[in-house]
Amino acid sequence: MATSDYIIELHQAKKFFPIRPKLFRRSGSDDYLKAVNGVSFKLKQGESLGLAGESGCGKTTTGKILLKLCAMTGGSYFFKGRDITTLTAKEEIKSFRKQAQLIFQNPYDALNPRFTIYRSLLEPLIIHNLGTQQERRDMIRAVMERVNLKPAETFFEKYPHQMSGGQLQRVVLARALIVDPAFIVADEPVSMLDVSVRAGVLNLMKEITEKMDLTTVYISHDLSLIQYMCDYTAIMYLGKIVELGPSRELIAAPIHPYTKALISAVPIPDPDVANEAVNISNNVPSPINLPPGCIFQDRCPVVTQLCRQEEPVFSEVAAGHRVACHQAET
Amino acid sequence: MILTMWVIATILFFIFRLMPGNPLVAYIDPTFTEEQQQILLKQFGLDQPLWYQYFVFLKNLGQGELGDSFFFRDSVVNVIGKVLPNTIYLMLLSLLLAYTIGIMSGIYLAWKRGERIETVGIVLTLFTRAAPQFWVGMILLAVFSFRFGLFPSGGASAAGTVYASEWEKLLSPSFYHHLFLPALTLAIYLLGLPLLLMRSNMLDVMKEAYVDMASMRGLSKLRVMLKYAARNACLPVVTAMAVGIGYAMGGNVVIETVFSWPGLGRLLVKAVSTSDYPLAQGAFILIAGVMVIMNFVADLLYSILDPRVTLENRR
Amino acid sequence: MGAIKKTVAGISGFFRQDKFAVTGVLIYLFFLLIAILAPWLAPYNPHEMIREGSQFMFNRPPDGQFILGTTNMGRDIFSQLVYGARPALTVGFSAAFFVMVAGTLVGLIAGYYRGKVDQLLMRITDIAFGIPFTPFVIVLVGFLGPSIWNIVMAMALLLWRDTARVIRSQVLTVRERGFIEAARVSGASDLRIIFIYIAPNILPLSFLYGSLAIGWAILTEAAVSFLGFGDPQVISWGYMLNDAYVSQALSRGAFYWFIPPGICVMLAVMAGFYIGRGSEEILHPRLKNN
Amino acid sequence: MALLEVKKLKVYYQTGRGVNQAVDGISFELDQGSSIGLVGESGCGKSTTVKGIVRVMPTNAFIPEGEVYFNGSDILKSAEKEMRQLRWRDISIVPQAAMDSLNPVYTVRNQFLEVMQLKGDLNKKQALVRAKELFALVGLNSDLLNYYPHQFSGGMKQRAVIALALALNPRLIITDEPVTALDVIVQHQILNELKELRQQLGLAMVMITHDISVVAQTCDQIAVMYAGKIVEKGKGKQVLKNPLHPYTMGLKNCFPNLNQPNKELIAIAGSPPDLIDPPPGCRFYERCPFAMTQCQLEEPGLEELESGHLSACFLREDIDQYRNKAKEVETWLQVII
Repeated sequence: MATSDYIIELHQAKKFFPIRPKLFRRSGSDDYLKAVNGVSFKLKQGESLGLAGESGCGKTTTGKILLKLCAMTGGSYFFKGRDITTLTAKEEIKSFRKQAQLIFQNPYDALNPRFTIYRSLLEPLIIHNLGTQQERRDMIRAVMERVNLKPAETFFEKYPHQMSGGQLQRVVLARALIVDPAFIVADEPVSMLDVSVRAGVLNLMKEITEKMDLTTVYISHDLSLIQYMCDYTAIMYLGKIVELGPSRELIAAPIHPYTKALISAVPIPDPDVANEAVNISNNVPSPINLPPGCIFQDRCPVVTQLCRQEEPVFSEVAAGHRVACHQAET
Repeated sequence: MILTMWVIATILFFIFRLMPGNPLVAYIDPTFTEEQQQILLKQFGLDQPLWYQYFVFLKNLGQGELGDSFFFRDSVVNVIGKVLPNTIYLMLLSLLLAYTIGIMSGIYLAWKRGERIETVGIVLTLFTRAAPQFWVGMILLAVFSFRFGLFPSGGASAAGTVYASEWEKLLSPSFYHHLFLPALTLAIYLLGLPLLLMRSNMLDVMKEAYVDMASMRGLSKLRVMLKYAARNACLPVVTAMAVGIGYAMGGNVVIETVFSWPGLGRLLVKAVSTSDYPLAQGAFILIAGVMVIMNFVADLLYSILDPRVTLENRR
Repeated sequence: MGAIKKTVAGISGFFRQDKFAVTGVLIYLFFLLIAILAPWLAPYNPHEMIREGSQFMFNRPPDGQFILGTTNMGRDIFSQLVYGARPALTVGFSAAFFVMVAGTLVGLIAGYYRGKVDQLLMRITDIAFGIPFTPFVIVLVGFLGPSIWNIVMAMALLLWRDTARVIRSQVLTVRERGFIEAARVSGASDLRIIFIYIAPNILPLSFLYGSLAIGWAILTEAAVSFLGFGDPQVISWGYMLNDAYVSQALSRGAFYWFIPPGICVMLAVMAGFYIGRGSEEILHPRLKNN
Repeated sequence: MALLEVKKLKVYYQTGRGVNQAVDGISFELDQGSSIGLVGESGCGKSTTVKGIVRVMPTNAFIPEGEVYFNGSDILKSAEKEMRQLRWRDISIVPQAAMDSLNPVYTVRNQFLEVMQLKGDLNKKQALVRAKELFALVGLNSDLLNYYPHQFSGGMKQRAVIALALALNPRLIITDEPVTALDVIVQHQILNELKELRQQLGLAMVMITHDISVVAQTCDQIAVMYAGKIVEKGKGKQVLKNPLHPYTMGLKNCFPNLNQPNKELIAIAGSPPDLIDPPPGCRFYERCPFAMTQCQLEEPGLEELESGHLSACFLREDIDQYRNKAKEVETWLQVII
């Protein structure tokens, strides 16, 4: 199969969860929670994308789809030009697993409490059958030094509960890097860490992904973090991307009313900056039975009749900047 | 639930039919001739093929027909019907005792967390869980009945007494005099579960933010303990009680035997030792039925008592 | 000053917790020793009807010759008690072993695979929960014949249910944890995840249920023997209690006959509880930090 | 006279390994109607401080010394009964886990009425009227009173908990990470509401948070806590614009700023000391790029360097120079742990 320019090509990805019908409630045909409802984007090698949005917007499920941790209800997903959804052969799945890695939100939970750090890092090598005994030890030492856990030997025999959150997140990063992946998903990688430690982990991830030319997807509720880490930012709302563009452009000049609201709500660590008003209501509709038209209609300050009838198309307004809003098209 | 019952009934059927041990031994005079034995076999349908017996069994079971007891020469339903109330009285009284005392002591031990009394309480409770029920019964009998003569040594009524009706029995002091020791023994055994469960639930609930917040709202410690901690902690205990009814039915076997209490458990023991299998089968199915229903009731109770359950299921 | 007091209290409290497990293990070691050394410890053959000359030693109260007296058939109670440790331990450990292995496997598989496999296995567990335990053992032993192995089998057929249910719910929690997802992301196979990642994390729990099962098994064997369905060849504590009960020991106030075997059963069961309580802390040191 | 005056408060925990000196002698005061933000990372003792002030503590916590004056009297010396009178009537709390701070098995209404009837001496009718008023005040529909807590969304629950805190017209409200678990838009709305309510009702507030952006916009005063001590205290602007303590300078570097896309984040290497056996000198010594020998031996006291701006650091002159140095990555790389 021909290789593509893109590492990631996600097209109209959908993930619906059926809602269990209650005993005494008649179950309609539409009882699905549409966690991800038509998400599309492409990423080239070395590019980074941040998925932002409020809780329940589908960003974490999108991350799982990207790692084939959950099956898609609809849409297609190509990884390096290969259709991932149809992979069935064990070897092919294993080869995908080697190339796509995950950084977890909770580093305290991401490592087996009964394994030493060395053993945790050895696991991927055993599973993918990489290196000889001696080579493995060298690989582990090298990858630990790469994530600034030096001298590596002092950490080999430690257990996760003997280490700090920042150190653990570095081990998690090392475990992802040791199999030499092409793509990394980082789900809220620092939200469980202390503020003073966050910067260190973020800078390390930034440096390594740039140096290794890795394609990355960051999932976070924190727009300032995404702006700091990512080339592109996608704003998700109720399972859809409402705006996607180069991070700085999108944050400096947002187009979608939801993006605007989100940005104005972010607190700024500066007492001089006046606190802007956010002019949307706070009732997020349930993602179970949505009305026709734009998904944001109920909260939108500039809603029109058109928005209640027709769903806006996710279309390009500037180079690499796409928005799903009727107001943006004119 | 019906499926579960069906599977249990089927297992039971095959256990009973495939067991070695000729059921006729208990019933047939050894001097009977071969011919006479055959007549009896026919009378109980034992000469038919197994699958046929199985369908007859299921059909009868569906109609509440459990056959005739070999030993009592009466229908199993009648035999069981006579003793069942006694088992229920015994069970209810001891459950009431055990759960009232258990829940209260559980709250108390949780309150006294970390104090010496807590350790003592837990060790004592473990003793009640570890001591064989029949042994506790034997000690109580030996002391209160034989040594001091305070209570009768067995049965449900004084020798020769015949009650005209259940009501008359329930109104007679002599009946309670007989009921006390077995009920106490069963209660001692049942006590441990609600006590330990209540205590550990209390300790869990007391870690919850809303309990702390209730104290921060300036409510008194007693109020916080009872309305906030205990109310939430007792949910699993209430469901455990439903399950406990089922267990108490089964567990009665030993205690009823020690106190010669004319109940279902003692009947089962008698039926098994005399190979009276229609009776053993009937008693067993009844006990199992109560257990299955009570397991179901426990689930139901839980969703009624806890307003969160319906929501959490949906998540 | 208060601080020092509290420190001392904290440390001794910590030891007190571990003491439970240590006590449990010591009790089992004690019984094990007795079971092995029974022929040397017991002054008489437990089946022997002792007589002096032509005089049978019926119903002798405890004295220098018979530490715990004799039964109404003139058998030495102390010797019976010593030999009783053998069936108790055999029944307890073999039943517990089966319960641990079967319950853990069922729980692991149901919890890990979820879906149809889980539904099927849990339905079977529900059925097992619908069968009353003591009556089931009595019926099975009553018809299969009174042998110690039938008792063990009857118990094993049902007792796995608690372990399976608890292990399953624990597996359901563990499998949602990050490191399991991490294993999946690194391409580990299902079997590897089950046995290398999940199993060690639920092992403490299956030990706990195993040690509780030792207690239940000993208790049930005693009950079954008491009801007269025990192995007549084997003198167990339950058999002794049955013997005492049917021989009117209660009305005669022969406490020396029926108190000791009950205490032995109780101790053995307690030891199971204690180990259950303690092993959790030994095998899972992180619990202590909280 | 200040409404709340905390003097050298210490709150320790008894643990298996020894005594954890979680809060070790902190002092601050708060006037009627003003607000202070206690800022710090997890484990710095900010939540423990609050627990100590209202004396609702886990059983292994104790207060070896300190004074807490509320309205002129030392409430640490008052009996538990008096304390109970004070809680909620005068001091109320919006807890960290607002989500879990309502009892799930009772309706919200039940819990509102309970507090107002028992603590506010209102009859049922009056209490219900008051509950409806409070719901309106925080922008919730009064029908929601009949619901169970789990039927509320995160934002609604937070509003309900704030309403409950205001039930008895307290003079001081303590909020512990009031918006941490919420989405930004709701977070923004709640912070604004808190601010308005405070002005409207003349409430004093202690806000606890790890996020300096949150205090920057809500509090008059800021106290930065590190390892059980207050290291810097002053007006919001003073502390955030011209920090005096190296820890505050470092903390500022850790936060990305949406308005400054080019700002580089700088981490503070290392981690806070073990509070079971803390080092004798400055608790920030190990992680401080400007540490001196003196810092290791002697503990710096909190001293006023500018009007109303205090710092617990031996750097007392030429702070501008250090402040500029602290903005460079190289400065922080020198710290070797």
